[in-house]
Amino acid sequence: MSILPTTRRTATPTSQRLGHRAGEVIDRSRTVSFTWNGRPLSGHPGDTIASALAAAGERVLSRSYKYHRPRGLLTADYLDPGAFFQVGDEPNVRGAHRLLEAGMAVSSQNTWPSLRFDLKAANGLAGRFLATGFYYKTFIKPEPLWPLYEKVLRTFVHAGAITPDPGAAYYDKRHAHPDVVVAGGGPAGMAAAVAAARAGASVMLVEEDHQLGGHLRWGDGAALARLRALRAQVAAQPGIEVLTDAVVTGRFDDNWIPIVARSLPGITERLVKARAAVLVVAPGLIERPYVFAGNDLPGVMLSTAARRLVNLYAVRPGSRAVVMSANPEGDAAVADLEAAGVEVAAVLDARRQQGVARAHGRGGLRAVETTDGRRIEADLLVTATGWTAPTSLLNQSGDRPVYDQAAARFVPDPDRMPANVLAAGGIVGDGTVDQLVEQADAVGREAARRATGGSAAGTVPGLRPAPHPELFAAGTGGFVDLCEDVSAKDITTAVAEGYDSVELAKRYTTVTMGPTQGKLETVNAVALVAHATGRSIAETGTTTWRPVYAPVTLGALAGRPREPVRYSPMQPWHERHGATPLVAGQWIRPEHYGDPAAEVTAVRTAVGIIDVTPIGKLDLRGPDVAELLNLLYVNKWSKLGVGRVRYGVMCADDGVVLDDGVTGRLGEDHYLMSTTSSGAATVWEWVENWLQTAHPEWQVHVTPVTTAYASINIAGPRSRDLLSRLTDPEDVDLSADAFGYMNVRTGTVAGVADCVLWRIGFTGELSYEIHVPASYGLHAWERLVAEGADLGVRPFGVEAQRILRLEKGHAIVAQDTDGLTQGFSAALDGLIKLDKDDFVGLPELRWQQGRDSHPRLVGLQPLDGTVVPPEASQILRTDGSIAGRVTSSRMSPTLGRAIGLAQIDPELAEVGTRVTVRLPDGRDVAAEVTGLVHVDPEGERQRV
Amino acid sequence: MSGGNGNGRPEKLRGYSAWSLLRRGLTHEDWPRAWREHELRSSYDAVIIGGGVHGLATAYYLARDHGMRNIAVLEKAYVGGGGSGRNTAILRSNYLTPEGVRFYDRSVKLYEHLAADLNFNVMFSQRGHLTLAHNDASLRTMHWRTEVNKLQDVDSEVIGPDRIAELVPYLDVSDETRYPILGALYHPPGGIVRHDAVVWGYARGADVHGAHIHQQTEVTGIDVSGGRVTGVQTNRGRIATPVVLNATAGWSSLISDMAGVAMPVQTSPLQAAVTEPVRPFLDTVVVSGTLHVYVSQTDRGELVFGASVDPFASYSMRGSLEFTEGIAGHVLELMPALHRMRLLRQWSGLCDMTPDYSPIMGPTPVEGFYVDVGWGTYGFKAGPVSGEAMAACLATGKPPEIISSFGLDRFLSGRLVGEKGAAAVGH
Amino acid sequence: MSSPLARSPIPPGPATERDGWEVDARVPGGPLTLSDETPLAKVHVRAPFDGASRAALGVGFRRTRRADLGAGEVLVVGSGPGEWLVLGAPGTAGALRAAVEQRLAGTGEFTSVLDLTHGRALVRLHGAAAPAVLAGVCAIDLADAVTPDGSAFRTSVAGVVTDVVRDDLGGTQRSGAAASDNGGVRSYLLHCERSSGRYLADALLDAGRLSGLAMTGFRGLA
Amino acid sequence: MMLLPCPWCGPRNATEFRFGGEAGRRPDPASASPEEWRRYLYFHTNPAGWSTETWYHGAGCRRFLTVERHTVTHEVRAARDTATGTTGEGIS
Repeated sequence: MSILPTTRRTATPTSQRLGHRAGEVIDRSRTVSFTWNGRPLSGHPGDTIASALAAAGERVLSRSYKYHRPRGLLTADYLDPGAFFQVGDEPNVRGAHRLLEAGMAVSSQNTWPSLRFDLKAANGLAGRFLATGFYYKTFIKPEPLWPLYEKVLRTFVHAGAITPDPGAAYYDKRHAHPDVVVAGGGPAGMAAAVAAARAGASVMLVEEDHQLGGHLRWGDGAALARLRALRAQVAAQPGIEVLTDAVVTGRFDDNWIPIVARSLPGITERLVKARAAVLVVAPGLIERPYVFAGNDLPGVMLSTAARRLVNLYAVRPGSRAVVMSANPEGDAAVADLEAAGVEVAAVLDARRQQGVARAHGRGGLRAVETTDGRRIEADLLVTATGWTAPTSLLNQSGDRPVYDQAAARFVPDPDRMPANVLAAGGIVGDGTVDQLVEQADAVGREAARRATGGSAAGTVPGLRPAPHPELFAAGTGGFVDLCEDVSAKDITTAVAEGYDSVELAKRYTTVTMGPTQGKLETVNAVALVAHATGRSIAETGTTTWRPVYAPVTLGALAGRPREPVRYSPMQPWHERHGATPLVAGQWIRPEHYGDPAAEVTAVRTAVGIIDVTPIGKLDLRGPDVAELLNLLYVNKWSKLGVGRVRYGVMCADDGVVLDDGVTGRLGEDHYLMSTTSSGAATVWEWVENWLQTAHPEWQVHVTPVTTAYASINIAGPRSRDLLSRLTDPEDVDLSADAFGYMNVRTGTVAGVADCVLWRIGFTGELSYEIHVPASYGLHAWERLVAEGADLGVRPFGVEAQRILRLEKGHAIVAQDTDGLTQGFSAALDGLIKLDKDDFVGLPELRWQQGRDSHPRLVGLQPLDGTVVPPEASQILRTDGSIAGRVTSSRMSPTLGRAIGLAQIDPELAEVGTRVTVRLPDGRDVAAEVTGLVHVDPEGERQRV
Repeated sequence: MSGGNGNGRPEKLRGYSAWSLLRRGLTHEDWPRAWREHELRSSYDAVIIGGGVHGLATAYYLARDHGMRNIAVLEKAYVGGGGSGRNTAILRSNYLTPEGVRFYDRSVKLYEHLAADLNFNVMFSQRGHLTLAHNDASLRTMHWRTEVNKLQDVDSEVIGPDRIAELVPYLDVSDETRYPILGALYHPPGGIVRHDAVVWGYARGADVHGAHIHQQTEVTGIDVSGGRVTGVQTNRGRIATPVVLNATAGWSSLISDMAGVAMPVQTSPLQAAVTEPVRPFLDTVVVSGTLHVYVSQTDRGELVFGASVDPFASYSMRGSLEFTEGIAGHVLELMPALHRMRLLRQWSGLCDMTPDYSPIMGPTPVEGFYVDVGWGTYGFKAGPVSGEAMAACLATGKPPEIISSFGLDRFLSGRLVGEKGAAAVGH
Repeated sequence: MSSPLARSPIPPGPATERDGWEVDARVPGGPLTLSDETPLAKVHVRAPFDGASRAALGVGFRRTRRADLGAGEVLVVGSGPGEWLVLGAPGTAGALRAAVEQRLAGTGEFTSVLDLTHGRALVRLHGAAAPAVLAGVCAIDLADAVTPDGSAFRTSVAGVVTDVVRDDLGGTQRSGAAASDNGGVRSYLLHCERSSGRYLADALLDAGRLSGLAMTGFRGLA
Repeated sequence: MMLLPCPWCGPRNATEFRFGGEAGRRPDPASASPEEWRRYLYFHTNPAGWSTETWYHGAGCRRFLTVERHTVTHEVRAARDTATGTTGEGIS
């Protein structure tokens, strides 16, 4: 018998392809070549990988997780735990679902050195000791050996492999807003979709398999006729979008329904995100395996698997079969097998207490032992012992399935389903195809009514589950979970050890935690726990079904990369001039143009220009702006004159520093506020929050204009010279008397009207910050560069600016402060006006000042000026405890020595105090506390 | 006092070993129950609400080290069914503040010997923990944490892209990415543990020392009289007790409300997900705060993902699509080759977030009512040390020094703990 | 001094100058196109959402209308509660702003009128397949029943907060493009902060890659 | 993802909004005791049930909304503009 597996001595398998079948889905006119573990094989278009292998006579398709037992086809569909393959660089491919493609390199997973001779199968011998809880009870001592044990354990991982090369793939996403999503394209799903669409609803019909039809596809002539009729109705009905090879992977709040669609041209996978008014769940039923000794042998399969192989793929699943049947579908399998030329050696009718006790064989089925003690030689054992309703999508909608003992399955509880979710077809109950279609038709009409009519929920006809014997396990052992190699004995052992609820037993044994997600295993596991505890199945209950309904690739979930990024109008210039990019939130900014120290020197000695476009800018208009500023800033704003700018700091109501910036008064009721770059969005929302929720009576309009302006800071002793070349003194008089420090003007710069010019000094030099209507930003920048050539103008980046501001002792919010730094710890003593009636943060700042125990922000200079203590270096007390940290530090090109800022406890904060700084390399250096300002403490340079 | 110190193994906790496994394998003899079922007594010396790692560890140390054996742990569902069974099982001690570092370092030390201590292999895999920095600010925080860690003798260092690529070859460390990897905080003692095993090990240990574990026992009220606790009401009847510990997560403010004690917490779900297994390729735990993601690969080959808590108050554990979309997008930003891996399952646990990203531990204004709550997203890491500290607190009535910064009173006195600086995604 | 040239954040293909702007020189056309309309004048109005100013502008939040407010034909967009965006021909921003201010002056309401021409990027996604492309990056239902021609809404498009205006163009004007039932070809104006403009255009082009979306020249309002 | 019924924009995905926490009242800064102030800052009711909250529709109308939402089911039974009280009626 050539197809009996699978020692190394086995003869080459021979073709098991049958003659033409009425419902076959393969195209015999063409062949598709592929390789199986390096060996060339072929199949037909329409074959799945597994059907092509089965047709080629391959029966052992993989090795199991723990014991490396040989496994073959069990369900012959997406769930089949025996048919997980590596295809090229793709792991865990569902071989009984994935269509065969030319050139596929298919290999079995986790076999060493080969599928047929697997050394790790020796684990099987140790199976008695590898029982449940094994890992928890061993390798405990000696402790130092555990890491070595762990390394060995990891080599046993049963799975495919990925490679570091991403390869080519295209994933995308699409939003959809159908009135009705129908999950499942069997007879009920098709009928529901047609009925809903006829009633005027837009419908998305989603089927996991490659064609619509469900179980009709592998049915008899009458079923096939019905299939053709239903497909024709779907095709003829406008308003239905059909997605095959697609799966509804979950149901989230307010019917937010992700659907993964494959087999679309040019797209690896697409995630359709549907916001549906109504979800109709119509997945049919899943055939449930039977647990008995030897139930995992290749050659043991479900009746639906045998019928799929015979009727869809024209593959003979064996040569001599035993069938255990408890239902009409099992009986139909007998007929199909006989029609396919399989010798049916015995039919065990479970309705008459006949059944399988054990399966025997090594590497494949050889004989079946019946409950009445017979031993029947066979290479195929087909079981039809019951059904599981895949209620996952309903559970995600809030439903809790209830156990129907007479039907031997959990069924949905219609009373717990939300109004926007309905169930149709086999998941609800049983019936003839006519009855299923009739119920689904009514569900479809009701779905449309709820989706488009908006009236209160109407009634939906039910379907009664048919009586079915309770068949879960023969009591002879066997595997309850083939993915995880969990045996029936493992479950009873877990219960005996006290892991006696389904959830605990699941976690202890890992039953249902494998890639089939418990769809095949959960009910059997529940039944085994119930049996072991002496409770009923209804009392035992089922585990929680969590999303996802079917495994989804990370690629499909991610879609195309979409990470927003912002650019200044001068970005093309920066790129052309060799700027090193710095990612700052959404912005890409120049960090420097090659030599930050030289850029600093240019600013101190000549003139530099920096692109500060990302600085947040809010246009504030209205009669109550001053009130708003008084509330949000810790300092006073009522007396700011037109044409003046002022620095301000905002705190939150817990007193923690939130943001800072300057605000200028451009007109009587018109202000321009600046914020930090990173705080732009936060501060805008903060301002709106106070305006809308606390003071809706104030008349203030806030408009974000951050990127309406290109912002350029022109800094250095020659900045006035440079700017004067681009302005007209009749329009903007730059002279010190006319345009003093902390003033603002509007006017024309480089021919661009409506510019805003601030004379401020973050760098400590004479400087102007010009805000140019953004479309002219590049023009203005290029003019500054051209006009300033003889003045030594030099663009500078963020790094030079950091050094310049540090030389001036300007703190950066969120660098020199942190998430708990209150105002008086940010050297704002002179700014905070506790005598104001109110401002955000006032009470906490008053109390902070009263306690007087807070850390202080100070200047710091190492005694050895050549040593720059890196930022985050800790300041230590003599007892080694932490007294503070360096928050900013750099080598100052201007002073030629190291400088810094530090947060430090108050007892060490006095200027002149010597402190110890621990460097990252472990050395300690002495440093002295200084004032904040390291260069030009009097500020003379910026007031010229 | 019975039992012994943290490293001593009590006589009764033997039983699991390769030899006993072999023997029972040959004889087919069943193992004894890991913990027993008991009648609910009408009074206990102390009642611990919450059968997660915190409650069970507290019971274990209370019974073992403080001789309090007439105690009960009440669990409304099954042990480890809350946050203890829903977290991503990452352990580390590379916190920001000295008090945080000291506390979590004690926890890691206890974890290192927990398997031997409990005679239950919790599979602590100290494979190293990488926190990636994608910008200056996070790199600066990594340096800050490193310096504080080193002063507490906790192994941490900031490493550059080349070292990172050696540790995790699948990471894209080029500067072509949207979020370039500038460096990472590397913490070799960090790793992952089998979370359920920790819960079961403590349950078994607490049981051996006499504590009663009552599953399916839900607290419905707390009796307070004259400013002190007198008992708890449950779905199985009233229990008189002078000492109650709220060791719940997700429902901590509701339980405290029963005693009339307000909690500064907001409850939000934390979501996690797991993929199908692939052969091992990721040896370290990888965290990116900027991208709100953390990843590790279990010994079973699955990738376990987590993110930050959902950005609003909720008691829903239904999970969301945007979580898996976000996780997948960010993981592929970091490791583009993973796009073919399939997400298998997602779940949520409830987290009680406090204003300063630090827990609330110790006594409350109601005498005899203690809390060990507000654990945000980092409670599992602290299970052993919290159990040890809360056991001491319950036994003596006073919080031990190691948790003195974490008292409830700090929110009214304005002395918040400084972990907020580093904690956005702190796994 | 040369007169300054205004530039859009979206780099043009072949460039030419028009009304002081550097614009894409290609003749607009094609079945599915993206065009950079940033040079259009953009005037932003704030006023009470339900008062005299609204009456003066003739349209409320979520709707648009074409009108002449005194500075040529414009598209008035109800872009937010108490917010309007008025789009006009390139180079007319100053006049448009003055015209709007004048129109609102008599209302006695607290109003603000800002020229945001240089503060926003504006693109038009045009063609029968435009909704399918937009559905790849936008969660709003684009069906006629929900967002008919003349709708305006603000939402996240490819992660960027964007004002979306459905502004179908007449089917007879451009041959080759399929017309929808009301005679026009689907067309959306998308308007975001200027600094995000390049990203938004790239994201839309990427979303339309499989549909054949191509960049074309400046169209203007007509 | 849950939908929030914005009174201005209609139902929108919750990701368009920022959660602002339970709607609370700011004590008088002149007279509040430290305890009162910190209860306002840090202590909220955190119910498992109906909660009155503030949401900001940052990707839409940019209005602050007062929303009554169930923290277990995520059902919303009321939403209005915090400043104007608009509930959505009368908007065209």
